[in-house]
Amino acid sequence: MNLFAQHLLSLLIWLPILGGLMLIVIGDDGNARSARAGMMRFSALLVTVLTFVFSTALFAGFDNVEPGMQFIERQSWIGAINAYYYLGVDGISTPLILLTTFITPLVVIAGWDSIKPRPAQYFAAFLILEGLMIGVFSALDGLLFYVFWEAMLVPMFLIIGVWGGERRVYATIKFFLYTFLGSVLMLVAFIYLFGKTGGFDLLGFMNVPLSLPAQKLIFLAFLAAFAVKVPMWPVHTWLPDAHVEAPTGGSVILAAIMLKMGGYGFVRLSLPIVPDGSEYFANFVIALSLIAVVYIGFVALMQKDMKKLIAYSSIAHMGFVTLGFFLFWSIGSGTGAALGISGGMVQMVSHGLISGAMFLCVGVLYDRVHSRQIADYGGVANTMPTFAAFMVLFSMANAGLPGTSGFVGEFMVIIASFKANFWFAFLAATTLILGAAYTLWMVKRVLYGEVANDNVAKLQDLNIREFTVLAVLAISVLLLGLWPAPLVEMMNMSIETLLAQIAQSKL
Amino acid sequence: MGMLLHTVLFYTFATILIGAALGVVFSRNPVHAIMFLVLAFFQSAMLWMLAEAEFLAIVLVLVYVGAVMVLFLFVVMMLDINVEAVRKGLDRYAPLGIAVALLMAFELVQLIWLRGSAEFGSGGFVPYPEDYNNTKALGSVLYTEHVYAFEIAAVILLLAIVAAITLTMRKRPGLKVQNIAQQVAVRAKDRLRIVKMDAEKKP
Amino acid sequence: MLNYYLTIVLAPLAAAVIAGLFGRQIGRAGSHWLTILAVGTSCALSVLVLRAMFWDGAVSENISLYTWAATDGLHMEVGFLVDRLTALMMVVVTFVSLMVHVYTIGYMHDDPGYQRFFSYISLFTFAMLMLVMSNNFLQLFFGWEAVGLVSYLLIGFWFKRESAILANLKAFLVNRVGDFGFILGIAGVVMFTGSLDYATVFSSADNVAVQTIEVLPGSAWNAMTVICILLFIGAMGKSAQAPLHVWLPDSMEGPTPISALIHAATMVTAGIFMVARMSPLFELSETALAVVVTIGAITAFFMGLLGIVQNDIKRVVAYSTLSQLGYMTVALGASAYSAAIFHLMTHAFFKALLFLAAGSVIIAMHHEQDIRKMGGLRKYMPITYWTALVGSLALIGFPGSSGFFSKDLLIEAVRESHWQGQGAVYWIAYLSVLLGVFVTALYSFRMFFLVFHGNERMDADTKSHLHETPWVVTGPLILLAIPSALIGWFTAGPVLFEGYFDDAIVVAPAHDVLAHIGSHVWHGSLALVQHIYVSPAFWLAASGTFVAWFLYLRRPDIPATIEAKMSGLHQLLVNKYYFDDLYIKGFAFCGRSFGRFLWLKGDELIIDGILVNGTANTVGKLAGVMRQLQTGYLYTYAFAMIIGLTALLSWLIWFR
Amino acid sequence: MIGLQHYLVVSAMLFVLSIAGIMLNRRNLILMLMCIELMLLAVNFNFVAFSRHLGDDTGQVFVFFILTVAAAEAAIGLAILVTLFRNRRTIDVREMNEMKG
Repeated sequence: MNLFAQHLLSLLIWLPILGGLMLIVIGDDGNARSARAGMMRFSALLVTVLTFVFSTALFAGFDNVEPGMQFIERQSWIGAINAYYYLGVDGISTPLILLTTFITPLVVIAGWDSIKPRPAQYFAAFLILEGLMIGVFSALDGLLFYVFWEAMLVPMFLIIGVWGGERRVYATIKFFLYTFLGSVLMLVAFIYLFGKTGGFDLLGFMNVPLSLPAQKLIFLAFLAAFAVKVPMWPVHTWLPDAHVEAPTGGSVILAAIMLKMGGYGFVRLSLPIVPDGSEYFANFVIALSLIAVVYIGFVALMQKDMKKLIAYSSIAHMGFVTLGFFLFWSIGSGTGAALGISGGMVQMVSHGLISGAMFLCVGVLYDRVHSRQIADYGGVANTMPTFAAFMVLFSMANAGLPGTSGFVGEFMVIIASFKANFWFAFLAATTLILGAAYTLWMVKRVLYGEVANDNVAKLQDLNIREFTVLAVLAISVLLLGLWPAPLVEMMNMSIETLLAQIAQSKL
Repeated sequence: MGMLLHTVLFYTFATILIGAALGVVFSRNPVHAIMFLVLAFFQSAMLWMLAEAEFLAIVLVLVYVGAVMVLFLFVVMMLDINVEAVRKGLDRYAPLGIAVALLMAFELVQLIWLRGSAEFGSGGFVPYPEDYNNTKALGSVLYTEHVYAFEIAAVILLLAIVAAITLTMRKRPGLKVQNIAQQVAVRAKDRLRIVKMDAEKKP
Repeated sequence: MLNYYLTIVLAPLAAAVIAGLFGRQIGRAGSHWLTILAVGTSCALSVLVLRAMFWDGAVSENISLYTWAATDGLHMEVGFLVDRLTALMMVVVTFVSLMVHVYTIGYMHDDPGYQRFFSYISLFTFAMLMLVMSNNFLQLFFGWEAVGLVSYLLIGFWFKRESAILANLKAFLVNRVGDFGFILGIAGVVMFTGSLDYATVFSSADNVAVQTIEVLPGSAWNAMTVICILLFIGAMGKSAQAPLHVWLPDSMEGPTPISALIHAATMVTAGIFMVARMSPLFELSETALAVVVTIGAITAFFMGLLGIVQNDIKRVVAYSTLSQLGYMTVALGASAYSAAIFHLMTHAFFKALLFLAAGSVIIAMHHEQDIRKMGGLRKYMPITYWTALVGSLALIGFPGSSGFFSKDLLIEAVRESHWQGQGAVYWIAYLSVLLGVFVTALYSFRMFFLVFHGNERMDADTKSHLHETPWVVTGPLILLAIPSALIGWFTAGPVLFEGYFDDAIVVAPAHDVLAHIGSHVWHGSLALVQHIYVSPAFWLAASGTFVAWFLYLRRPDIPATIEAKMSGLHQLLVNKYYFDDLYIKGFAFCGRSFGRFLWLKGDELIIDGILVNGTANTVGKLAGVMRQLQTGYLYTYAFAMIIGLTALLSWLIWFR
Repeated sequence: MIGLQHYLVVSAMLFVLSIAGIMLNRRNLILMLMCIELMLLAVNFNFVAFSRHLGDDTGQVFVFFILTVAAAEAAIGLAILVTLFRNRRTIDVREMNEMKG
């Protein structure tokens, strides 16, 4: 292992953070059109693209058959409480890191000139956010994980609160309080586990025996943190509000990556650390997931605001993730459990791409017309044919059409859930109908028909910048849909390890 | 000094002290209140004197009565306070306040007198030896053991002076003062402007 | 052969991608030449493959292309299974597609979305080929949905029309209801066999049939029955079987070429193909077969009836398609898979022909589709007239036409199946397919007579412009008319009775009605035509044609009288048995109301209003009360401090 | 014999009285300041008394410092009071409930 590989994760975390701090220090002159603001944008793009390039080394150097952690870095951090700066990735976290480094440059490009006030700070927030998110996905120390986890809220809070829409204050406070309340309980659980193990090593947490009542309480604490992030019904109501008020880039990051934190938390913490607690509550979580799929599907149907609609559809799709993760105990022996978890993971990655793309599509329209209401559009395909093509593609992906990435995860999870229980699969599969209904109904009302009003008549088709972003996403959505094998194979070994851990009772 | 005299003096001074304190609290006029306070300080000084803490007694009189109280007096007289408006009526919390104060007094006295005698004994202070010099004794520890604190106290006093001046200083808008630097740095063109114009206005 | 297969599949895809992305650059002619060339290549190679299968006796090939994903012991692969069933489907698909491509040049001549259209139909060809050539359930589902997608795009091709974009949404959603069952069926397959690969699944089918699944608590159902019914729900959606048929008539909002290609010849038959492909599974569940036959019979008869009252030329053909799909389904249910596929093939030719002929009429009539405003077109467009006649005769089963062989033998097979003691369901099915023949003849020739014979009812302006359509339109008509008329003669025997399908279709010996017919009834094509007078179907068809002639040419006043006398029945038919009302005003409305209820009452009121903001408000109010203590006055705090001090002191003195 | 307890009782009475003074004179800042001086005096009493009782002069040194700091406090307090009065024309504590000038 050379020096580069040894510190690759640190590089991925700190490069964007330092870049973001640089942007803040240098600052802009308050004029979004000035050369200085332009330089800020370019440096932000440069940093994110560099991060992405470095992250490909992670992909290239990743060993698919290694069951443990890779790219490990371990330094003493706070000696007194045995907290370490401990990083490492496996097949579960690597795809999510790649997703993060992939989405962020696109977000930077997408916000290129639609952000008017304080562009330098805007891009800085995203850069810092990127570093922190990678930190969450790679931290193997509980305290470090928690620090990244909470620190992440700050840039997001600012992104929504400063560059957001009209009701941004309500939305940010709701977002912050919801997520904060959950994660504080996670900290309590960490502290309890610290008392048991004398350290914050997540891998150590996985091996410590715990009594059933303790496991139940820890599980509930984790659930509070992750269910809010995912978000699961009924703690989902912050998401539509946050999405609606967030600027396009914020929505994209929120939907594409921050929601994945919840899912990641379940596989990284809940399942292996408290397997018996997870078993106890598995049916409860499955029930919530299925409610999310069906209930939220119906709710999404009636949304009048495009962003809200997509936000609700995100909740429904994330329901599949949690459903897949908790099928293990209903399936019992044989194949299926790993399929469910793989499916959930693939669904997370794919949802990251698709929901991001959908929010970007709405952003394209919003930049032009300054409205998110479906009723304000109609017949957009007449004036923006290229855009319409992209939007139909992403909508189809959102509806889970085979050949797009949206299908892969849903397919795996439905197959796995059928094995667990016919009715699980039955309810989960209703997404085929509901997902198509709400997405395509929106497409019908927005894209198709006669030109609805003057605003639509004046629309300009995509410019080269928007085209690039959407095209890159479209290609990745299709690629992942037609050939998900590399992604799936990357995760197989880690999921096997995970299942072995889950299967072992810790009582 | 006889024991009896000592006792008589103590009770006299203490009674006057409490009375003065009552005066401070209940007098309607701030000037009277200050005067009562001065009296209270004097009585305290006397009591300390009885306890053979001569230096502090003197300091109390000099610093407090001589400086602080005079300052109070200045301020009260300087500020034209509407005494009646300020002191009009007692607050609705007054009964509760008095009740709490009485309760507290009762408790304190009980604590000191009834419980305390068991622990402290009821004897008087051990008198100092004949050649004891209170001022000298305090001085020797003040400048050796506590010199650091002493310095800090000095700085605090300095700070208080500076702070008090800064707080109360104000710019008067109408006041005209010289700016010497500006006067020295002046140039001809600042004062004199040469205008080039036709001798006669064109029609 | 792999290179052949890859070319067959990828050529249309490549053409579609190029025409779609670079349509502006390569121009209109460029895009139609490119796509026609690609589909033509596919067609030619498909014919070669079929020849290799049929004459040269090539064995079926099962090739895996690449691993789509592999996890948890489940290998999801993409690959081709090319056997005789596939080869036949490939030829049908690519041939009809080629014809439609050529025809489109004329039909879409003035449309601004010309290149887009070619891209779509080429893409459709790719998707359909992926569907039929698949060797596993995953790829089948991919093709299944991909054809649905292209169908969605093409129905809504004229996206400015409100009716078109409603129809495509409806088509997609109704199909999704079918897919809902289909994906559950696939999940069932994986659950019981642990594989998605056809070969593995079929080889362990016997094992599945003895297992049970507890769908409702306390009732163990046969696993194979559950799986087959679920899969068949998918077929019901795609092949528009009642009650999931509602999308097909509306899909006529799309341009006519795709009505011919997608909504008559190929995509809608995917369900039939799928069930035939799954014959090793369906054979193991008689319950599932009974369900199939019931649904098919209902569709065949009742959808035919609707054709009689339709006045839109394309909708008449659409209902006839529904009815014919019902016939195929009945055949599937009767275990006469070969008969179903055979009918599928002949139907693909003559129904595509009918649609294209209808399209030709529509072009001539300047996009007027109401048959009440036509009439007497025979002399203006002779080629269209004769080809439409061929198509109609094939549809009603005129002796010697392709439809005759397929439909007559199909009906025969259904009759055999009930004679073999398969229960009352098959009796009813037999009756309905038999009566369906009369209905088919009636509506086919009603339309034919109203369009080509009788008074010229169009307005003068249209009339002055009437002329035969250009060769790109009539050419495909003629090319499709040839197989419509003749293909039955020399394919009926091999396909149905001489084991053409070999191992591609598996029929349990007890169910094998075709074998019975083959050994007892079949004496060659000519013999069948010669003994036509013993077939009740023939007489029914003839009487249907006669009634149509009598009612619509001889005495055009009678239909109105009947209409008035039987207004109840007529209303029922005009309103399509109120299925649309049930779905739109019933399900869709309830769904939206339910959604609104959950949103406003569940999310906004209970979760957000009471739980979230309610908590926040409660905290706020409590804080408001507590704030009274924080007066901001120093003395309040001093007072509080002193009270605390006193309390502490009291505790110290009295309670310790 | 006059001893520690006598002094402590005097001190306690002073202290309680000064508290009562703060309570009762809640409207007059200057009287509150005076009461605080009185309170400090009570504290100093304790120091002196204990210093004598224990025979340790450090207590008296402490009183010395307290006097110093109290003087400083009085100076600054009065300065603030003067400024306040200048800006608001009142020294009513009840009207001083804003943190901004």
